[in-house]
Amino acid sequence: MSSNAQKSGFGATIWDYMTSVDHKKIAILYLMSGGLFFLIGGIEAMMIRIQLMKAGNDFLSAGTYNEVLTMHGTTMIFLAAMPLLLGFMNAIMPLQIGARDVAFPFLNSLGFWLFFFGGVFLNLSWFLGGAPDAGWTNYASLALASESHGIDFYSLGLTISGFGTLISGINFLVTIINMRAPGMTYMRMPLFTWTTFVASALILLAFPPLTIAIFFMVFDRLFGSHFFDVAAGGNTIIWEHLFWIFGHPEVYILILPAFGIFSEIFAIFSRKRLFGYTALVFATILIGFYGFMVWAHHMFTVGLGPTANAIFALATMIIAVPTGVKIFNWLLTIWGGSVSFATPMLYAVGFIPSFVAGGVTGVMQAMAPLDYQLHDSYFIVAHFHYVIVGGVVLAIFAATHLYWPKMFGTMLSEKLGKVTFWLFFIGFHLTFFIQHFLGLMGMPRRVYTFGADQGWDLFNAISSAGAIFMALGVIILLVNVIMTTVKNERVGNDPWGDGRTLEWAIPSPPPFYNFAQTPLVRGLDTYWIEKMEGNKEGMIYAEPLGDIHMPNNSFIPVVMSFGLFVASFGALYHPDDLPWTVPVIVLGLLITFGSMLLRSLKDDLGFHVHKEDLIKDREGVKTDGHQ
Amino acid sequence: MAHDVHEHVRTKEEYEYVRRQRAQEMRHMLTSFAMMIFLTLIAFTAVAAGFSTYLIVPIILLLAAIQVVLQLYHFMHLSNKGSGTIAFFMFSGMFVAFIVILTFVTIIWW
Amino acid sequence: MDINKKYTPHSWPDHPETATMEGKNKFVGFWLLLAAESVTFASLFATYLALKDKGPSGMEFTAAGLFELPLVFAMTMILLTSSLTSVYAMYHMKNHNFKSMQAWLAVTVLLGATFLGLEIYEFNHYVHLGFGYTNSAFSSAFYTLVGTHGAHVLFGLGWFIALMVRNAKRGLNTYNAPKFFLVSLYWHFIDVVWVFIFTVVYLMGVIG
Amino acid sequence: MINGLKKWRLFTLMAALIFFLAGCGREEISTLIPAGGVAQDQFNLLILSSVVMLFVIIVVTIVYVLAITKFRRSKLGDEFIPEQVEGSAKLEFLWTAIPIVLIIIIAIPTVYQTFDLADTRTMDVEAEDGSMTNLTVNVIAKLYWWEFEYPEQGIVTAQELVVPTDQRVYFNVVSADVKHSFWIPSIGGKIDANPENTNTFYLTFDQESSELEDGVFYGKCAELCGPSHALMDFKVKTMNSGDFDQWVTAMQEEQPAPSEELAQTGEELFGQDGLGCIACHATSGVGEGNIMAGPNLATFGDRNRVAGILEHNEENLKAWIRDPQQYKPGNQMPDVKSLNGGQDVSEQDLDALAAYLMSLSVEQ
Repeated sequence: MSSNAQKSGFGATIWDYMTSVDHKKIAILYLMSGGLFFLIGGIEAMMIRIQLMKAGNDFLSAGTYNEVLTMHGTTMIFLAAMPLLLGFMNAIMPLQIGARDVAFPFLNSLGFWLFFFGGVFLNLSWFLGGAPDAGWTNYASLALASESHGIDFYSLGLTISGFGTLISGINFLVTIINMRAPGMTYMRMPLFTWTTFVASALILLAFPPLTIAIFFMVFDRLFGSHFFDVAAGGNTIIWEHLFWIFGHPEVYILILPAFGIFSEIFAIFSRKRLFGYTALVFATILIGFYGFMVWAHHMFTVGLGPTANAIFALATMIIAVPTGVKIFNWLLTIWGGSVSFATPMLYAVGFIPSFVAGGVTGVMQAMAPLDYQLHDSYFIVAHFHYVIVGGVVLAIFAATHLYWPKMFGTMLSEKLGKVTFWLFFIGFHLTFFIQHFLGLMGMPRRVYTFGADQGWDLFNAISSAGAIFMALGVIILLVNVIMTTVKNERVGNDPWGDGRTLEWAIPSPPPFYNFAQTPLVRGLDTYWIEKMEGNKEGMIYAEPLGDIHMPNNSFIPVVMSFGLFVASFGALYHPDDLPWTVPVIVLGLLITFGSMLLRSLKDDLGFHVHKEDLIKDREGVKTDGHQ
Repeated sequence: MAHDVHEHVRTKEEYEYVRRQRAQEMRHMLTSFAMMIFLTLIAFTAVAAGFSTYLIVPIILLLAAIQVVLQLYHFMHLSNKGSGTIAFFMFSGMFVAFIVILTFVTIIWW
Repeated sequence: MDINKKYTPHSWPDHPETATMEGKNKFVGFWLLLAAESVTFASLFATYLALKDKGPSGMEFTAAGLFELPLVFAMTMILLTSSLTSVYAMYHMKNHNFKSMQAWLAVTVLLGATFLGLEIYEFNHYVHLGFGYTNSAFSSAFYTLVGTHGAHVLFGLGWFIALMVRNAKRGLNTYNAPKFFLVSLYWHFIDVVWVFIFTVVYLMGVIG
Repeated sequence: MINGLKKWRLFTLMAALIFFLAGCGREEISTLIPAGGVAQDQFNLLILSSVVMLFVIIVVTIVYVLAITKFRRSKLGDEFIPEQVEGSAKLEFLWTAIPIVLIIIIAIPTVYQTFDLADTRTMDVEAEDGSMTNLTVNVIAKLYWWEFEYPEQGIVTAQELVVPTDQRVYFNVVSADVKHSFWIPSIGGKIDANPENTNTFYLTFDQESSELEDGVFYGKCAELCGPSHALMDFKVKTMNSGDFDQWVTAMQEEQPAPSEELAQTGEELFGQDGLGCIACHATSGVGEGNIMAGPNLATFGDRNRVAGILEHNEENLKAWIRDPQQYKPGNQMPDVKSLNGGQDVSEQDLDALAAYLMSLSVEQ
């Protein structure tokens, strides 16, 4: 099947991707759609910076500005950062633990398509009467007051994509719990797999409150309930709590995989085992655990009272400890190593100062009384961009360069990669460092304009100038992708030369069954161990060569997701008294549940790859080390 | 990988033993069911009898908690071998659930 | 895995639900889903507790004045019993006694349907009293919490029936045993949630 | 080369200096130039945490710079295989313990200040003569403007908060519509104006606003509240308690009718038989908050800005009346045409209205 795919035409390729349940192809889908949404979110960011480049600018109107800032935040968090990370998890994690696929390949595909349709639905709001305009946090009183259907696009779109994310989270957890190769104990798992594990656990427990909060929002706006309607006894603080009970773990869902990616990079490009692996693992678990106990630090000014504020302030400060442990362990991984500054390592090295800066401002904001000044000012804008851009986005760029050869079999240009890094890195600090001071000088966040009499002109101009550098960096990355794809110089198993974990022991890109024979893992950094012991094949095997059982492709995930997409349109226009809305809701749900029923009634037993084909495959692919 | 079931045909003795064990387990189940019914009865009676609220609320919450433990450990076999990981996740879930409810009944209201 | 493989009670594995890799995965994955469901219901419970008896000024209905215990007691007994009958079904599943399993499942479905019928009757009764979904924050929270549970019951019934019908002719094997096991787990979970609903919503509601 | 390096150093130094000076911002609005006790406490916390964090940053930077310069592969050679170190329990302990100590250092003042700033126990304490020892102001946030009610004094004003400098001022903050947040950066940190409850906190004002370049402190809404969130500004006038008492007395008195003829025409236009502005805007400072739909205009002539944002002159006032949506999109003020039977209001009428409004003053 997949070996034929190269010969067939464009339509067949599309069909192959739409029906694929192969974790590597789904990873590419995540990467492409996440990348697309990243560009859209980036354009929105540029619009924000253009509007704020001088006092009293009228590039965007007040209403449009609110739509742009809402969509920028929502898109970047839900539709860009998270899917891109899910993409790398999909691509790499099963390879790292020596699995042939994830535990539920069908659900993996369903997770992607739900995310995709949810994201498309949300972005359609631009063309159907206006985007959401209450900020990505969508606080209830403003969201209920918002007149256009924008908020409904937000609620319904995020419900759909949220289900997708939850499904992916469960899938990764089960994969890691059940599908590890023989010998791959928990304490031998690569750190990226560990962070995937903890981030998935956070997804599992953090997404339900969001789903419920959004559910309330949908019912309040579309079906007449009163959860947030103060006049009818409702309470808007419920939204804030539920949102942040989700929202804070969400930040860790983003940053932990980023930590995982950087951990891999530090080890590979320092040619050295991760310093304090055990400490790093426990720090990851601790951060995940604390993530659920600090959400109210987003709500210090709400008026919860000094006891609650003090408790949450202290809980928040404690998180700095495991995070600090990680930083020092990374530094000590470099220490005494042999450091090569390839592009991924440049990002990793750039990440440390950026993230430390974001981290310390985080601790400053944990001090509740100080936060009364910092909250909802540009200081906080600077802070979270330092952690999210300085942590997550740098990690995504780093992983793009690091894993590109593994996913596509060809390297991105190192020269252009370094140009991208420097442009983006300098632009990033230029844009956001100065925003700390804007906040301290009294500039609230989410303002569409500011008067010339406030003294914020110069710093805003500098900030906008920095954004241009970031945009240039991204454009060069795109050029890089296109150029190297056209050139298509094939690479071997271990193109960086210093791979340590299992994914570097197999061809790039790997065959669709990943491992012809399941490997036997003898320790942390399996591939490194085998290399050092002179094992030419890169791994030893836990089973003889035999037939491999693989799942069938399926178009049902697309149909199921499409059904919810259709039903959402019905729900969205329900309060407008249109005759077709209820039938459309019913139709959409019928499509979804009908295809779900079809899936469970029709036995889908998969197929076998035969031993002879595996041997043929193996001879066809050269596996002689790097280059 | 282990997609195929490793088949093991039991001897007559093994089979009898397993059956007996299952029957015994089933009797345990019946006992826990009786307990659940009993606990429910106590809860409803306590409320119907109209004791002081401060007395009843903790008692019926405790009874509910006991019922949940019975369901999880007897009916749903959470204590079985190899269920450690799922028990960990289940309890993490309950921990988060507890924190959410605790918050909503304490700190946010004026 | 051979789906057509026939088993006898002697060759039937000890833990048929986790005898295959697929079964193991489903088993773990489903438990994780239940962990997520716990948080889901906790959010609903928390909201209900926060909005209990809250409404526009001059609101007519409060929990203490609205709920009646006899019906809730009957519903509770029915659902608890259905939990036991599904345990019986799993007992026969493990003994590879397909007919008895189907019979007990049928009893379970019957009890579940009765429960659902009573719940619909209850809701209908309240609505006729004038306590509609859009009445107040309290009514929205009440119907959403109890209704979400009811939707779970409905989904569980559909799942039971689909499995029973689909496998009526082919009997038990290691391909469908995990499915039967999961739906019974799901059913127990629904019961657990109900234990909290009757305690927190109805009992604590009646005592005010 | 060396010359270039020198220039570079000088440039950096200059840049840092400019940065620092400009970093303070305007004293009307910068949190870095505290003009109140609360802001001062918060500024002190900022300095404390900055020092602690700077220590962290310096330690990390030293290790970081050494690590990335000493261990380059270009120096060590391509074939070098470093020792695969597992870790070090001692070091792990060290960098767990030190951050904990640092956190304790910042945690203690944090907890103390959290409770101190929330301490409103003296709010309702009465002095022996029965008058309040402290001033209480009810703040009602409405879509893009602020209402300030002084319950003890029985007066209400809008857009410009007037407070005495030598006592604590307590605030009851609430919103009449969507959520807002009440923030006077140079006086003290913010508190949210929620629609469902009243939040209480206090501020102290140490500096008289007449010393400022602009004569007022700037207040902001800090929570996204709709299209004109950015324009939901208010101003704060601080004065000694003598002046403040005088202002209160003046507010409580009946204001004389305008003497100028143009202003008298304006008053008629403003009233029931004219455009009916009076239906939403009171012109007397006596009263309660949250009764009228629009801002109280009793002090309009004393104000510093039109609508909180435009320079205070008749031109801007007329422009605002003509088309309020142009200056504050989404605000609740009706289109003046609709009040005038669908007709444009004539230029003379606008002049009269402006003259009348500018004559409303309690500060002469």
